[in-house]
Amino acid sequence: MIEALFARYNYVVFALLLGIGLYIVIDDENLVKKVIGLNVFQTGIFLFFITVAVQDGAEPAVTSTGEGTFVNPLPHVLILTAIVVGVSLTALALALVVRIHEEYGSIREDVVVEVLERD
Amino acid sequence: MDSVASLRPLLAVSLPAMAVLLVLASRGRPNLREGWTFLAAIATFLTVASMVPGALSETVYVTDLGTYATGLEFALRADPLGVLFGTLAGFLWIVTSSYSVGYMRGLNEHDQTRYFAAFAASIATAMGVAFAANLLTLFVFYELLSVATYPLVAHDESEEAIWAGRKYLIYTFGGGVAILAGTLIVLSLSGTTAFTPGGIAGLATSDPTLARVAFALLVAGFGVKAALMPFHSWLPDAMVAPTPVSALLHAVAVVKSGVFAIARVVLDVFGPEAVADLGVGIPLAAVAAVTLLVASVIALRQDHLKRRLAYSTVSQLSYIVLGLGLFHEYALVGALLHIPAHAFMKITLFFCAGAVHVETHTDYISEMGGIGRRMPLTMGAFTVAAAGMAGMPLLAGFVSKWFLVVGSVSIDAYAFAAVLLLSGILNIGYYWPVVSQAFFEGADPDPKPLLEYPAGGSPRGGRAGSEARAVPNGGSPAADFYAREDDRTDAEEPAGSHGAHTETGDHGGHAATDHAAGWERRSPLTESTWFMLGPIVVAAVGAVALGLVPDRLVFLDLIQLIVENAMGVSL
Amino acid sequence: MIEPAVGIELASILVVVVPILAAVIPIAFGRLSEWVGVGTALAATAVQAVLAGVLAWTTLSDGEEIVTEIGGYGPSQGGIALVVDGMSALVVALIGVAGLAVAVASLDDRRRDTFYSLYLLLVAGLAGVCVTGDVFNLYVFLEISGLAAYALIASDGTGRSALAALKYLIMGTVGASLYLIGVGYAYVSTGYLNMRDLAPALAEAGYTDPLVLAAFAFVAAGLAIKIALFPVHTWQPDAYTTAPDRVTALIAALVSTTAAYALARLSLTVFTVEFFAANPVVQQVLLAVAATSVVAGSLLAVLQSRVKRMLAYSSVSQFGLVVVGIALLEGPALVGAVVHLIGHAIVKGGLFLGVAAFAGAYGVTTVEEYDGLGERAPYASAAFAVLALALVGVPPTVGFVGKLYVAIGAVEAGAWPLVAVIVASTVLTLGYVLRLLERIYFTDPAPDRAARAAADGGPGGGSEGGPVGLSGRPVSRRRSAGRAIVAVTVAAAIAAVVLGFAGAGIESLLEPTVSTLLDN
Amino acid sequence: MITPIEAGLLVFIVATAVMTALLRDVLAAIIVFGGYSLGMAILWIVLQAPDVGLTEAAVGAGVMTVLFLATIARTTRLTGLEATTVDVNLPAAALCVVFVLAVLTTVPALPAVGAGPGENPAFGEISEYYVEEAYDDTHVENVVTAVLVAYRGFDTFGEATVVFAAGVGVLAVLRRGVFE
Repeated sequence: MIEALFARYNYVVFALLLGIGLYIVIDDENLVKKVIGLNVFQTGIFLFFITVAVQDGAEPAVTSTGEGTFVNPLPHVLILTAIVVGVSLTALALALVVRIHEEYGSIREDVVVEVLERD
Repeated sequence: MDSVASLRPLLAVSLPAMAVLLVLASRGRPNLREGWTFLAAIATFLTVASMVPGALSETVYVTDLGTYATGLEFALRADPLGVLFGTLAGFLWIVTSSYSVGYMRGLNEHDQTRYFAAFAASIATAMGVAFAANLLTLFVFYELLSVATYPLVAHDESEEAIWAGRKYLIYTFGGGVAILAGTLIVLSLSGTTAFTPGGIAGLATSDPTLARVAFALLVAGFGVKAALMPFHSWLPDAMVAPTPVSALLHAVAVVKSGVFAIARVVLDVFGPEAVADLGVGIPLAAVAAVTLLVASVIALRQDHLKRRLAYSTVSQLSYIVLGLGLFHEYALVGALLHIPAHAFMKITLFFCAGAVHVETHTDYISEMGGIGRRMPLTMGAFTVAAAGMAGMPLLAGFVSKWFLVVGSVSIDAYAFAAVLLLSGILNIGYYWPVVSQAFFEGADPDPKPLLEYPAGGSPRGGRAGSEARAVPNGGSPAADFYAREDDRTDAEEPAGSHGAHTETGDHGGHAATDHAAGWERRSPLTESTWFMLGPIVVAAVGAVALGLVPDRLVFLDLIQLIVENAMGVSL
Repeated sequence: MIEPAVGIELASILVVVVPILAAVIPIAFGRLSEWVGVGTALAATAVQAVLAGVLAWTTLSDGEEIVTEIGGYGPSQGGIALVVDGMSALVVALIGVAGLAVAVASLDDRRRDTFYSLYLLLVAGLAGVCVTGDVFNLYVFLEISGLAAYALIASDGTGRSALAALKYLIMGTVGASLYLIGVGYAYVSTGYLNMRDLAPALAEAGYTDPLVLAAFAFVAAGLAIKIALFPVHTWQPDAYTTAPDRVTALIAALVSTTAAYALARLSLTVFTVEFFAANPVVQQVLLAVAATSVVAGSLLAVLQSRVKRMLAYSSVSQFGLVVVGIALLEGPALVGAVVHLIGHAIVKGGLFLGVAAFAGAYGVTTVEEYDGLGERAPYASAAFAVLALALVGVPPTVGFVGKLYVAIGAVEAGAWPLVAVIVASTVLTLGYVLRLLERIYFTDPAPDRAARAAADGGPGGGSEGGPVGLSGRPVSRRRSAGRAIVAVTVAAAIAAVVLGFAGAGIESLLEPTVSTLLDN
Repeated sequence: MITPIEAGLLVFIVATAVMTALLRDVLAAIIVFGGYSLGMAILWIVLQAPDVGLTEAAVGAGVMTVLFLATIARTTRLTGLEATTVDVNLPAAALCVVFVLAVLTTVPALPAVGAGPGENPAFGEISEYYVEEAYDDTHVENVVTAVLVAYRGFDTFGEATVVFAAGVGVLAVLRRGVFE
């Protein structure tokens, strides 16, 4: 078991990053931190995909002939898209945070909820 | 049995449905609005009546409306049982329409448009229940009937009425849940839910446990509307509805649709034989017998006349269910005959109760001392119908009960025969006080303790609240209009109770002052508006006719045909 | 495949691309006229609705799938294919029609240009989810629709809506990310992303393979968040409640619907019935979660005092029913799920429009404030009542048909506890719907009950909504709901009833699709 | 087998992620998170994904950090860095640990890191097709670019739409018109 995990070290880190990201999202009262946590969670997924593409002794797939050993290009393409999606989400999330701050004067969820309940 | 494609069953459903739209469209013009109601009622009755000869000659009119889902057709079918129920509801709708006009205008009720629209919708769905060709179609109309009658139950908009409506919907929709589940089991057992005289082939030979579960679910579901105990308690509460609603729907259409559906389940889904073989008929009859007795005993204790009638309904409906549970042709004839018999009698009783309410704002039996003097015709009709209920010979109730007793004796179910006889005595027990109050007691301001009262007499003071809800509004343009409308009766009327509530705005302690002076004596011709008296007379005559010449009325012929088809015997 | 691409294949691309390109117009030219935004939204949703109608007509009439290879690269060449079958065609048609309907209903509610762009991006993203045949492409469209939805919810600029949108964004992103992990697991165990290629490859990898199981678990968990099943529904009530009223109608009608469609698509086309046959526990867990949603959603709905919140929790319950229909893996149940998906969208969309109409005209938002609306707004109230009854599942409305089919499927599967939950959901729903109906029809708005009796009571007076009927009431209540929104609400009510008779028709239309989905 | 540089990067990444989680001060967390993203970018390059690495550096470490800092600048007073940590919420942490353990149970079934075709199904016919035919089909040597713009061009169109949607969304949320 341990050995199997050791040969798959990147995936172990993937699992850890998911856990850390999730923890920030669930627990942190700071809305900006929550968004950071979301990003940690997503980069964990990126690590999964990029690791899938890895091949021992391979090089980036830049070729005109197809000769040679290459990493799998497809996951790279997917993650390029996913990174852009991630930053887009972050931008919108932060805009929402700014909006919430304008309204309630805080970026901490507990404070905002308190303000809301006072209304 | 020949099946003939015909639009007539559909017409019977859609005429009242169209009336809903017309009534809504002519809101604000009451005479036109009521005109539509009458027109639709008469047209509906004629449509249904036109199918009677066919039904008697074994012709079944079918309207096929397509498939609802695999194995579930959406179809209407006018077989003898459906025609029986449809004719009854159609005829009594005409009578009740007239009564409604008298009652609603007499009380100057609010939201009359909604009332008449919902009433027509209820009839439309009741017709659908009558002519549904299979369990699913029946379920569809059964649910719609619940929805359509809900506004009528909650009509008063008081806290009490809203609660009654809530209770009513939750009870009937809960029943609907059981019906749907039962229907699905029937579908999965036999692949169809189409009604077949003598039972759906394949259901009798299927897994008996599941079949029993399906029967129990269906009967329990329909039993809610049929007010079988322990699902009855919505019905007395629903008496908060205007009296015509109680009369037609809670005596004829709604509760009867429950009973009628149980009849469908017994006769056309499982078949009487399968019901007997599965061993579910006797438990059903036993539940009915318990309901019958317990409801009668509770009725004894009700002082509110409509509530007493409601418990009487609970009890009388169980006669029908009891007969359906017994595997004997006479029991079935008795059960089915009790559908029209009870309908005519109970509608008379409710009409009378409503007339008393409109004229005198009296709802409680203990306050009705000597009211026979004020409303001789009404209370006379009440007496006749009550006697019929108790099963006096020559009246409607006698014939059906006679068949039921003979049926139960024939299968050696003496216990049920005994229950039937005992209930007759209880009937006398709870109707006699009304009659005796009306004709043999004075308007004693301190009424004697009645038979059913807890020791100490009537808590009279607490009743004042009952008048509060009947606050008509005098002096409004509406009331003036009303007065003109009715001046053929009102013109001769001395300044009495009726005039008071149309022409003056002061109604506080209205009934109490009348009581104190004693009821004035009125002739049958002037005791109320003929919008109400007419229906009372017609219904009472019907109740008598059913007892005197049952063979001459179409009902008995239809019922014999139904039973012959279901049992495979000739009567 | 290039040659006939001018034909029907083009429609499945355009149904996504047209609204996306149109979304640029309000941003670019919004300054020119105040009509640009509205006009573009109407035109683009109309075009989308027509295209979707063509797609639905074609697939449903001949039972064939429409496969479109984008850029001429087929799946075997690593390209992305769009696949439209009967189920996706119906959902796309729903998106088109609902998008148009809500746009019409919003005519009197002029908004910023960005609003109309986001509106179009939302319907485009949802349509993309439906037509794509590639699991990663589905993720991209899921995120497009998600982004548009988050922004639309916060588009009226209140703090509450921003907070709810952020909460939705975070949970929605976690959901989409979980879905992406599932895609990763499916990819690493097969090497494919195309749905039609994945199905046999997953079978080859072995349905009990831990990677395949993990793939399904992540996909299902991610989509469950997007659908808002109990207990991961927590984003949904806040989002629905705080969003602008008409946005709520659109989102309630379409967003969870499309996610549920995606779950059906992934479960049946990618993982297939055999996967569930090999892992009965997976099916049982799915059914258990869905059944819990049905009950929990209704119970939570009963407790709410704000109408929008009540209806939001109701969606949790109704989508439980849809997922039950999907997870039963029975023909009738799947038909029921699709019918309920569409029926619920119409009903819930209509109800939220009704809520919007009432809120706009009378400022009422809580159950208590709905007193006497039946008289103040007779048409909107009647439509609202019909839709509410359809939600309960009163026959012969569409709500009943969906429920009936799901129940028949449950009977055929012999899943009696589920049959009980499904049929009992009627009474559960009645629990909260009845509160509304009582308020609307049987409670007086003002204490002056006597005045109203005079107005509507006896002969001569009676006229609900007439000039006499309104007398004695504060003038401010004379305001009435916008004509467009009431018309759309009434249309939804009519559709809910008419579709109620279409059960068998829909079943036979879907028959080829359903048998393909359940047999492969 | 794992190289020291890879191992070092992974340790760095996990460490910065944990620090991000624990730091109470948002500014500090953002700065650490920027380091985390940079570490990621380097890791992508080490893992032979230069396209992803460059994008991550520009977008993840660059744009993202700027966005975070801009947000902070608009919402919180900057009072200097603090190194205090948040209190760990044990139930939430336990939930996350359970989640991690659940994910870890699937890890042994994954192909080992660096496993090539045959052992790693991801190297299937599709990836083979890309590598072999991309140049002939598209005349682009970088297969990643070829896939991005040609084979999976629809994804890229979607990606552009995502950015557009986010931009419009930000404008809508901040209640700005386009030309205001």
